[in-house]
Amino acid sequence: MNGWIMTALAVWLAGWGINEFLVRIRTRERAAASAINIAVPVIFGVVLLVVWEGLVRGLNVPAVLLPPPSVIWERLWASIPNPIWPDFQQTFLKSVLIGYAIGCGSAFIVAVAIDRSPFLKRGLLPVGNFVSALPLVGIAPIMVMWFGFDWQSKAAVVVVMTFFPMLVNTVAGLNATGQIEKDLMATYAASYWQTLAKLRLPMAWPFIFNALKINSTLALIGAIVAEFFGTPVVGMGFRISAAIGRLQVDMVWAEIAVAALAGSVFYGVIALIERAVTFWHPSVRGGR
Amino acid sequence: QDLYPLTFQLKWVNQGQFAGYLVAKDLGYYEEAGLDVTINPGGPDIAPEQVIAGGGADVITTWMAAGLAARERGVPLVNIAQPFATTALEMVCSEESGVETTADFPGKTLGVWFFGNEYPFYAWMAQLGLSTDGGDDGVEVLRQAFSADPLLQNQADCISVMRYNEYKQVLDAGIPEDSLTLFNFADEGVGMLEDGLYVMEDRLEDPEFVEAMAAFVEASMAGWEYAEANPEEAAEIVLNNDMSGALTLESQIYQVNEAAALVGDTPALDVEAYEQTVATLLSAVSPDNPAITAEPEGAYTTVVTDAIE
Amino acid sequence: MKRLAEGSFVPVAVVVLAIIAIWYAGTIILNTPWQQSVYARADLVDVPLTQFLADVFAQQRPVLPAPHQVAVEFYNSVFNANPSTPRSLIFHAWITLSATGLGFIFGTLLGIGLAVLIVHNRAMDRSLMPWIIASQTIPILAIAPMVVVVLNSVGLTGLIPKALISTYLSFFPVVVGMVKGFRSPEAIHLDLMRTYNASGNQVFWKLRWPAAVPYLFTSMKVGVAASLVGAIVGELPTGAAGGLGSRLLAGSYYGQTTQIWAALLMAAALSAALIFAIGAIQSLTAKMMGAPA
Amino acid sequence: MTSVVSAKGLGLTFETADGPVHALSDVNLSISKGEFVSFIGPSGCGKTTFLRVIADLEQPTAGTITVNGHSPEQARKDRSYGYVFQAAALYPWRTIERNVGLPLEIMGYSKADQQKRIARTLEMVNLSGFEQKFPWQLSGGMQQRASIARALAFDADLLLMDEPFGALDEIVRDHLNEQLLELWAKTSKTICFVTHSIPEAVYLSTKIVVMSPRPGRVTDVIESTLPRERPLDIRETPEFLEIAARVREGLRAGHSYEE
Amino acid sequence: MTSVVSAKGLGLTFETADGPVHALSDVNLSISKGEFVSFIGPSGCGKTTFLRVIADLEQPTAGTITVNGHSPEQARKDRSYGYVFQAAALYPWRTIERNVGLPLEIMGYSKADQQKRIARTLEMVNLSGFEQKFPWQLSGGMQQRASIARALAFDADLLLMDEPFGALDEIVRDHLNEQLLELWAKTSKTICFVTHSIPEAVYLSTKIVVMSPRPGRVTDVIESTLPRERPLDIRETPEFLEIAARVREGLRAGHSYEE
Ligand SMILES: Nc1ncnc2c1ncn2[C@@H]1O[C@H](COP(=O)(O)OP(=O)(O)OP(=O)(O)O)[C@@H](O)[C@H]1O
Ligand SMILES: Nc1ncnc2c1ncn2[C@@H]1O[C@H](COP(=O)(O)OP(=O)(O)OP(=O)(O)O)[C@@H](O)[C@H]1O
Ligand SMILES: Cc1ncc(C[n+]2csc(CCO)c2C)c(N)n1
Ligand SMILES: [Mg+2]
Ligand SMILES: [Mg+2]
Repeated sequence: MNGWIMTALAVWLAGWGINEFLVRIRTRERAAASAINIAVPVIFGVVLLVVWEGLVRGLNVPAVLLPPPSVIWERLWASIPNPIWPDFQQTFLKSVLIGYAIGCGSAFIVAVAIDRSPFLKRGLLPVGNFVSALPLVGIAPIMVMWFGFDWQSKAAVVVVMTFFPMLVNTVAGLNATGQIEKDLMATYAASYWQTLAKLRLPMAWPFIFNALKINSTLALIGAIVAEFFGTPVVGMGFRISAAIGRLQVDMVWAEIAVAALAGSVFYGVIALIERAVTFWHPSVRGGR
Repeated sequence: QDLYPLTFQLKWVNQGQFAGYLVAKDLGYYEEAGLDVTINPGGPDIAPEQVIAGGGADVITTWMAAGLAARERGVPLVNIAQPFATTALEMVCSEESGVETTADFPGKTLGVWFFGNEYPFYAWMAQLGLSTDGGDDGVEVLRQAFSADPLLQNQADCISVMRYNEYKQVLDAGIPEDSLTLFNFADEGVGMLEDGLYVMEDRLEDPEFVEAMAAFVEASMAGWEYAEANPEEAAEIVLNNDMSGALTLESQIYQVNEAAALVGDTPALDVEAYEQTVATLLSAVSPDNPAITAEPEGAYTTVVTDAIE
Repeated sequence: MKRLAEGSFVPVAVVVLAIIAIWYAGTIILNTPWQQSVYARADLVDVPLTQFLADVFAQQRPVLPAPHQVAVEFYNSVFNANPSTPRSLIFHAWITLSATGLGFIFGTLLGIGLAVLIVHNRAMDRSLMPWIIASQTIPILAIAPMVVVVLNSVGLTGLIPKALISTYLSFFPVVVGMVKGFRSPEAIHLDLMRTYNASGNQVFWKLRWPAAVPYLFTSMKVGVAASLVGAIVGELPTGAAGGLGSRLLAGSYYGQTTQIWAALLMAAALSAALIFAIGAIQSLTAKMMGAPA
Repeated sequence: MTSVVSAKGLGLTFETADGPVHALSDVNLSISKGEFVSFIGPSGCGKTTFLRVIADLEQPTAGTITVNGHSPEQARKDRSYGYVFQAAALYPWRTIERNVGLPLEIMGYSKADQQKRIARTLEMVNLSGFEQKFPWQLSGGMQQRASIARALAFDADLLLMDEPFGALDEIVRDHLNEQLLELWAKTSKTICFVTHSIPEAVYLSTKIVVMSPRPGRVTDVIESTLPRERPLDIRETPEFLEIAARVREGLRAGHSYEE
Repeated sequence: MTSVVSAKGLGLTFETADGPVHALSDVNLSISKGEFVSFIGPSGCGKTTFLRVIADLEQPTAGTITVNGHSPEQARKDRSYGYVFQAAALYPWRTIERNVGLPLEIMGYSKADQQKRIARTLEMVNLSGFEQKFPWQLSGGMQQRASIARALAFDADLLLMDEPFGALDEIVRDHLNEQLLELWAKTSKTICFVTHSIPEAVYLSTKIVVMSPRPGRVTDVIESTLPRERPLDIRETPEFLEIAARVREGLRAGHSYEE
């Protein structure tokens, strides 16, 4: 068998072995424990890349189908100033972040607004579920029609995509308060807003963060795909599509790597904020 | 006897643009020629060059600029025939844009198709000395979706159209022809050969394959001839092959007519036109437009068309 | 009467009516510029309002088609077209549905399989989870065409590539839900199993699996909607092979806005129906598993 | 003597999917200011429901009830009672101190006053030093005491307590019983107290209400003859045992094992 | 007499984020076949932990313990004990019958044998007729009885019961206490029983283990002098009250209010 594949196989087995060993270590040191928690997935990721490299080279996969990671890395590194950074600005800093903020923010406000009306809640939620089932690919060209081809239409797609998950989760969260807790507030003759601020909102945070996390990945995907339907000549989605057309597959993967990294960091930041805000929740406190 | 199996990858969805091939298949021309041809339709995001590199097709149609670019990226494509002798890519500007000549371009927004279709445009702008980064002395480029909407909705001053498709859509929308300004890429001196037939270089070492290709090209040309003579029937055939159910007979009759008019007398590549395409591409090399950077070698062959004669 | 108001029929109807009203208003606002340019070209002035409205609601290529235009298109392409031809939306819905179904089944099985691995193996838990999350930040939709091409080159064609994109999108909610579900038994329930010296298999089948069933259905609902999106996106590049995705795209190439909206409506109806079906199975299962009515 | 709670022909029927549940039926009861009333009865006899009616958390479906001479709703809005639930129902995102301070915040006490009252009531339930802990860091008994402190923090004259010591062990329970009596003597609050324990009911109350289920009704009201001063060992006196026997009798009469 | 449980210098320390918790320390105890041993002590003194160590659900960090002369792990693998948890812990998706049958399925009893044993044990805890009900359709007391039936369904000689009657009211509790004694007399099982109630401990046991917290240790072991035959009203005899007083004494000595 050829060397590349053998190496890939060996690295895979070694990585697996190391990880099995690492997770069995019981340590009292907090620092050591968190180092292990980071090392294990990193080793897994590195193994994944090495196996990819080995298989692509070993099996002589044409570079226009799937380039090896080393080539992607070179392309990525060389292209950061141009076009990756401008693309990132256009897609992530404008379309994603602005659309995400507007979508989640307005859904939150609407959720609180309809919270007082069971009638609206019963009416809006099924319709909302139906609307959120509209495939994004259908909305994107329409948004381009309405909001022009620059980032505004992409942000609009992101708004539409993030709105309903946030609405549904916030409403569910506001309803998650137990009867006793609500009764307690009733015994104090607390006002609606007092109950909202001191009881129902804190209870709703876990649900709301759930939506914020889901939306963080949805937003990125939405913005990138929306760029398939008309854009200025900048943006990660534009670059991916244009590069496929030019058979610059390494560029495609470089953009994908950036998108995955940005998405993971975005998700991670939200998850960190969640830990801080819902520190009291059993799933954060300890748990298995 | 056994039919020679061939997979043929189109660049776009089944439409009048490919009427000759669809007719040839439908009327059994390929079978008569000893071929079992599977026609795979393409789409906006299918790169036929990638498909053939992965072994998903034996022969593809693509534009010459994209074919040459792929060759430079390591997919050894060779042009074996060039059914479309003239070009149909145009740029059309609305009345509101005020564009009458190329001198009016600065400061305007132009719709361009990417995905391997952008090379002629960039060559043109290089020739005009216009930057493509926006600003007052350049043009702003909009990645146009594959439709005529940006013009109809006034999002762009000018858009790319294929003479046989989007141009008709613009007219059908009710915009009078005389209010439009039309630029033909060929007339502007940046015409590049469009739909040609390409195969992987190493396959040509196999005489049996060359023979099959010759039969294929010949049968296809017969298909085109039939389509030109019977546009209604050809349009029906196209419609029968349309899986989206979105095409209308009227538009396809128009398209078949327009497309058939592009087909030359012979499928053989006109070497002069080839050299013009290469020269135009090389004159416009830039980071935005890295079609090719050096004179291609062996990018076409006449063995197939020679075998027909 | 009181029952009606307390159910969800009346509220939903009211909301739907409100949306339709807003939609009509939007139709007028968005289609007016084009209509005016049409009048200007024809040198028409002082068009009466009724005529104007009639024209705005009957444009060939509206920016936003009026609800009744979409309804008529929907009706025609569903009921007045032979369902075995590409003119019929049923035809396209069926193609999309088969890819969705296949992808959804793959995705659910893959999701459950990964969840089992994660719950039973610490190394898998630690190494897999972050990457599963990262995997979902890859814009698979953006490279779907490439995926289709690459899969074609290894001989996978037709339904399978679309189904695999569906799988990629639908396995994620299932893994996350099932990991939660498999871990949902309380410590005391696990301890009980230990006192019986139950084997790993017994713990799984008699405790973890039934405890996870509610989570399974919840995540399947999310997963099936994702599957549908995946199938539609997978159909975009193979534009000519039929399916709601190709219908959407063809609609946009040939400027048939109304057709796009009808296809969109069908897609949403399909996903609502799928979610409803899973919900029905869920309540049936719950009843069999003794949940309070 | 003014009547703090007065119920006449009170009934409450829950409409459920399986048909109506008669949680209370024809309850007549009057509680005077300063009384300590225990409610005892088998599970499901309506003890909690009765307390909830007083607190305006349930609406009676028959009869009338007044609290401090007004409707229960008015009494609730006047914040005239403190309620201790069967479960501690502390908010997990608040420290013990902030939990006890919750009603004070809502009722708009000044920061300084809040501080003082929190310190005083936590002292009273022996939780000084745990101000900054979160509920999940405390044992069940400590949580229950915190919830009692929360009900005591503001000065309601009426205290409704639903099995507040159910989760505690006997020794702690004895201790808290003593403390509760002491508090009651000091403040002359009116207390309604639900319990499952006969000795507890007898030890604490001036009046013991025995209830029985299906439908929930009052089967016996026993006025205690014990003095108001009650050392713990009063529980070994014949007088105590006699009352306990009577309560047990009443309970057993209305009891069915299958519940 | 053979020793069923024998602990020597047993200790267990939990490592937690806030430092070590000494749940058990230097526990020496021997339990003979056929004994009924109650564990009593304030919350957090390690009663549950001790039972869990016997059941091989926790690993001691010091000392040794044998169950039936073997290690706890061996005893668990031999399925030599039945455990009744503080909460009923029934599986909500199984009917009462299938819940009681759970250990029998796992241990591979034949279908017919399962049927017989389920019927017999449900009979024993007075739940015949409720076979097809789901747990939520039963009251808390009935659920707890079902969980006892589950532990009795297979023939373990050792029964570990962690406050099985904690959630029940006094009347039901009395009834179940009687039944448990009867069962014990009939089957001569060895029973370890955790409770918070002094009368319950005295009424049931041949031996009462009094524990105290921080660290959890045994402060007193009281051998009961009551006869094995025990009618309910034995609880009013001076002998009973004397033992109860001694237990209360032991308890109070080791008690700290802060827990
Ligand atoms: N919201 C409700 N809907 C329907 N039935 C209810 C509701 N709340 C209570 N019940 C029923 O009313 C009856 C009385 O309940 P309640 O909670 O007052 O009993 P309880 O005496 O407090 O019992 P426990 O000692 O178990 O707390 C029970 O049969 C109960 O099932
Ligand atoms: N898994 C654990 N991790 C850390 N500490 C624990 C754990 N389990 C129990 N403890 C601690 O060990 C001590 C003894 O707990 P245990 O549950 O045995 O008490 P207990 O006597 O059963 O109390 P209760 O009467 O409240 O049930 C307590 O301080 C408890 O907080
Ligand atoms: C070989 C070949 N190259 C490019 C195109 C591009 N093209 C032709 S028509 C059209 C727009 C839609 O009609 C586009 C983008 C093609 N079809 N065939
Ligand atoms: Mg109650
Ligand atoms: Mg315990």
